Amino acid sequence: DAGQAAFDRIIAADSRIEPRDWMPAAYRKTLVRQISQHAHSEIVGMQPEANWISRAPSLKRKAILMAKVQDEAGHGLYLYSAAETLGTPRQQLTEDLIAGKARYSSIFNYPTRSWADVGAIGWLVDGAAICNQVPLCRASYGPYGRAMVRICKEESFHQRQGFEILLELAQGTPEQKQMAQDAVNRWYAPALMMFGPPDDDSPNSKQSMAWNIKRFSNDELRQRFVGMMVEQVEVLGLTLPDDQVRFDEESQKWEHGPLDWDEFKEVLAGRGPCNAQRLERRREAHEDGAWVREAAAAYALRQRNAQEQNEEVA
Amino acid sequence: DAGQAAFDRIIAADSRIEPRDWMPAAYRKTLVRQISQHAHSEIVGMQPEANWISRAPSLKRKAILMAKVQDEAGHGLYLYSAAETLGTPRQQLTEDLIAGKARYSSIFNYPTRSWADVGAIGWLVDGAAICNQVPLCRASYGPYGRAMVRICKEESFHQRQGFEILLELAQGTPEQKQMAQDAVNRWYAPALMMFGPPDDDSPNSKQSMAWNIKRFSNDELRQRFVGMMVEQVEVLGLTLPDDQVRFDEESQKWEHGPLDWDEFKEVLAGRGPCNAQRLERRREAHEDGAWVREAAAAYALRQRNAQEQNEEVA
Amino acid sequence: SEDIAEYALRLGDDGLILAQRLGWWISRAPELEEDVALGNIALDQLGHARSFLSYAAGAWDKTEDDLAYWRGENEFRCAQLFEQPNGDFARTIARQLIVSVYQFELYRRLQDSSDPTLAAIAAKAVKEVDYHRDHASQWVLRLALGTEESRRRMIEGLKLSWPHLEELFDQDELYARLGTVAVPPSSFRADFDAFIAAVLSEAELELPQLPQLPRASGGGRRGEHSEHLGYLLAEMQVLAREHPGASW
Amino acid sequence: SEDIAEYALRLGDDGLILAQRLGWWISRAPELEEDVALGNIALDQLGHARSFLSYAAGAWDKTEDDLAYWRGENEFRCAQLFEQPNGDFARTIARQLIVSVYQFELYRRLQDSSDPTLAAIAAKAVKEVDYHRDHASQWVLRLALGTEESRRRMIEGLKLSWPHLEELFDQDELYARLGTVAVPPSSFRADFDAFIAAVLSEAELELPQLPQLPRASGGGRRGEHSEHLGYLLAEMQVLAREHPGASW
Repeated sequence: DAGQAAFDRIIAADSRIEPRDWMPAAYRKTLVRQISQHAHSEIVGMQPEANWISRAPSLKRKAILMAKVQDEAGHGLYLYSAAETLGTPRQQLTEDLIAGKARYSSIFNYPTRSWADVGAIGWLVDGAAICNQVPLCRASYGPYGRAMVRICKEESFHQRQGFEILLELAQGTPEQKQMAQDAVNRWYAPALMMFGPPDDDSPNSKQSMAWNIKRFSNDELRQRFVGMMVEQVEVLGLTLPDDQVRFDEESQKWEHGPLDWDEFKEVLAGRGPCNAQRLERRREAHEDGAWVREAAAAYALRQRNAQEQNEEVA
Repeated sequence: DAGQAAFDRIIAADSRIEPRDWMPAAYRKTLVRQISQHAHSEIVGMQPEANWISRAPSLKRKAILMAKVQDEAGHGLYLYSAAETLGTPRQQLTEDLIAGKARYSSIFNYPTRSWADVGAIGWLVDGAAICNQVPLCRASYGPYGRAMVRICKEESFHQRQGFEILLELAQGTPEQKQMAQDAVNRWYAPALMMFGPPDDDSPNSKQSMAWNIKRFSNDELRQRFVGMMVEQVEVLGLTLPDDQVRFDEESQKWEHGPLDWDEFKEVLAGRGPCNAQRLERRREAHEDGAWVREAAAAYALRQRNAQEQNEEVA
Repeated sequence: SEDIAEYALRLGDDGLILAQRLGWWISRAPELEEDVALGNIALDQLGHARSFLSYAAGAWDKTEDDLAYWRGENEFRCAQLFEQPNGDFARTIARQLIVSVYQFELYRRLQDSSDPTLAAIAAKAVKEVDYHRDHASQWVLRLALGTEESRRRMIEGLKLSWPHLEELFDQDELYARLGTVAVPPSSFRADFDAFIAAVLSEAELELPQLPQLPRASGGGRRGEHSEHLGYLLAEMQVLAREHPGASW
Repeated sequence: SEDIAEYALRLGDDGLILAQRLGWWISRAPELEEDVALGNIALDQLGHARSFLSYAAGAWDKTEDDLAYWRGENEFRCAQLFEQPNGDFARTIARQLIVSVYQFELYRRLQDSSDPTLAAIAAKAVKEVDYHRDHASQWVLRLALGTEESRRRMIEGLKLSWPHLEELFDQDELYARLGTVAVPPSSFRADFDAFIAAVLSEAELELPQLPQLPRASGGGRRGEHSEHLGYLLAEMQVLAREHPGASW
């Protein structure tokens, strides 16, 4: 029909779908799932880093970390707004999250055991996020693409800050250097797995690529990321916990050692070290805040009624 | 009448009134007030010391402190039981306390600012309590006197432990010694005021003495206490913050400098540094525990019903 | 001078300890917008604190981090209100109301300090604190006039904060020594009271007629703190102190 | 030997960290009787910890306090269940149920250890832990069968504790090296399961069919802890570390 044809034309022209445009139900569903997962990841992802706000070892680092975690709340807000343009209200998405029905990036189910983890998250996790997200700035759905543009700008800032934290540690005392290396050891593999399962085990990727939501395959992005990290880890004076990293001259691609996809699936299925804790904290914040949101709503209604009465009188 | 006559005989013989004996309403009321204030003091008094359980600087001290604060809960239990023999249930007394209607020893409205305060409370506050309480072991009301016997035994243990804490600090590093002296400086005057207002400003004392509840006047006990402290502070190698302490040869009594009874009244009236905090914490524990007490009551009822049914069947 | 450093230390510690308290809310606020808003306020307070502490540190040839991480509890100079626990959202808002009205009136006048550094810090801070004051006032209205429960909690929050108000206006001999460098709190007590009264009146709340703590107890400026500060510092300083001499 | 010390360290840290958690309840329990009861349990656990840690400390020429106050987070060897937050009373009781059944079965067997010191500590501890187990079981019944709310909370408490259960039964190569000195947890898994099942059944509760954490995460015995332990240690160690070399 006409809607589908228009949609197809826009996709073929690599142009943008906007909220009022007709779109296939599956396209809408895919986007809601992807955008809300992304939003949830920002929100849950605040926790492992917020864990070090109160203990940040210098006031400068404390300020940078506070700003970063706060930025993530902001990213969550943009993304929930983008999801709302597709007809799914934030409240529903939030309730799915705290009911354990929605997914978020599995990497946030690992604990931040030391201050260096804040650096490793910035460098590796935000680094991987950027690799994933830069192509999403050109996603065919307008509000999503535009949200990604804002987010990516801030993320690259965050990655740089993470790198600086690690650099300072790597050049510090032996304990600090050990702390940094240990954090890199723990976050490297989970970061690589952030790109999702290998291409031959990623059934939805093809459709997303056809719709111009996804632009590169999981493995392509992962390889690109490994290459970047290899360069940067040298500057840090640290090592990646992977002795099979190498540039393959033939394919002109970076290769890496095997990843533990069983662990990935375990964590995804709720059996990671912090899954229960992360959800509990989100649930607690939501439930403890219910009376505040109710008060704000009641007050807004009261103000609206007062205004209407004033207008009637006038 | 006969009841009054019997009561008077018992008092005159310095013998004991028991729960089933007739007693004047005013005697009963005075006792309930005094015993419950004492019970509340044990309960509220747990807080300033509990403040250091988690941070006690050695495991031995942690164990001793835990045991001490726990003993205070036990003292509260004995005393509430004694009050209950006079017909006032614990629940009512607790509700009066958290509603801010009941009094407790004013000294627990001062903060414990350092570890040395745990020592100072043991030495000075428990020391003053013992001076007050030893004569109460002979109080005319049986259950009260017997509760005091148990309590005094434990209190003198506690005082000794407090003394040991201060001694260790006074013989420690300069910072530790300073910490100890500072704590003694802050707790000395409030401890002296624990004996209550000067005799010429203590209207109820006379009646209590006639009833053989009170055995010595406030000033008598205070003077005796000062004398003890003078001896002990020397052993500690610390000083009392009172340059007017002296033994008066003429009266054969210890004298001390003036006390700030305005501050005493302020704190008693709820305007001490921690009054609000102490009551809030008690209220919180009570309210947060309501569902637990309800569950225990419901379960007990269920068990009783089940037992009765069993008996009927049998 | 040492006196100016002492004054900067007080203002800096107020901001630092408040930032440490407010930072807790980030990732725990009642709605995402408040994660952002409270995060902003915390960041502003931390920013002011860093300026004041760096200035103070200069007088003793130290750094802001020396002061933040290596002082003991009795060397901190914040008023006790700033170290009070967050409690629920209403208690945090009650604290924010008092604090931000106080800081606004203080910084507004400190812009005219005869000390150019203090004047410059205040000129920047006052704009931010103006927003904090608005944020707190708006929430007091919402909570006081929202639902029955929110009103009850707002009143409770005010009750718990009020006893710490009077200490903010303690005026010791430092002010006389500092003359036009500092802003004696008595100079803005009337404006403070008026603003608070206006907010509470719009919120249909009584001015909490609570007993104030006696002066004797409000010793934050002399290093005498409530039982809460020690825990806060233990957490804030733990990592820095585990690695003496390290840089981050 | 170092292996025995390592084993004693594990048991000692379990007790120490649990005592630190339970100590919080003293002055905050739902009724006075529980201030006393939880205080008793905390004291018992602290007592066991001191025995185990003193024994371990001997191997490195240290004291119990050296171990308690001067180790970093990754040198602690408690299983992660012990460091989990108290939460509400039901969550504390859920943790107590698992912990005390576990410790009872363990200490019961450890009485026969070929190491006489461990055997003696266990012989004393097992009697006390028997009471802890009874205390927890009774409360599970009361809460599960009490009111609707207490039942809901009891179930929630079990849910939050259950994911940390499996780690208690991790059996690494240390056990093989220690032989008859130690009690491999597999040796009492069946008795543990049976006791828990009996309590839950009497409480009319399902055995929480919750996903267990993968082994990879339960690394307390290797010094890999949950995010909670750092805060606990910061508080526990703060005063001792502020005064290096002092005695108390």
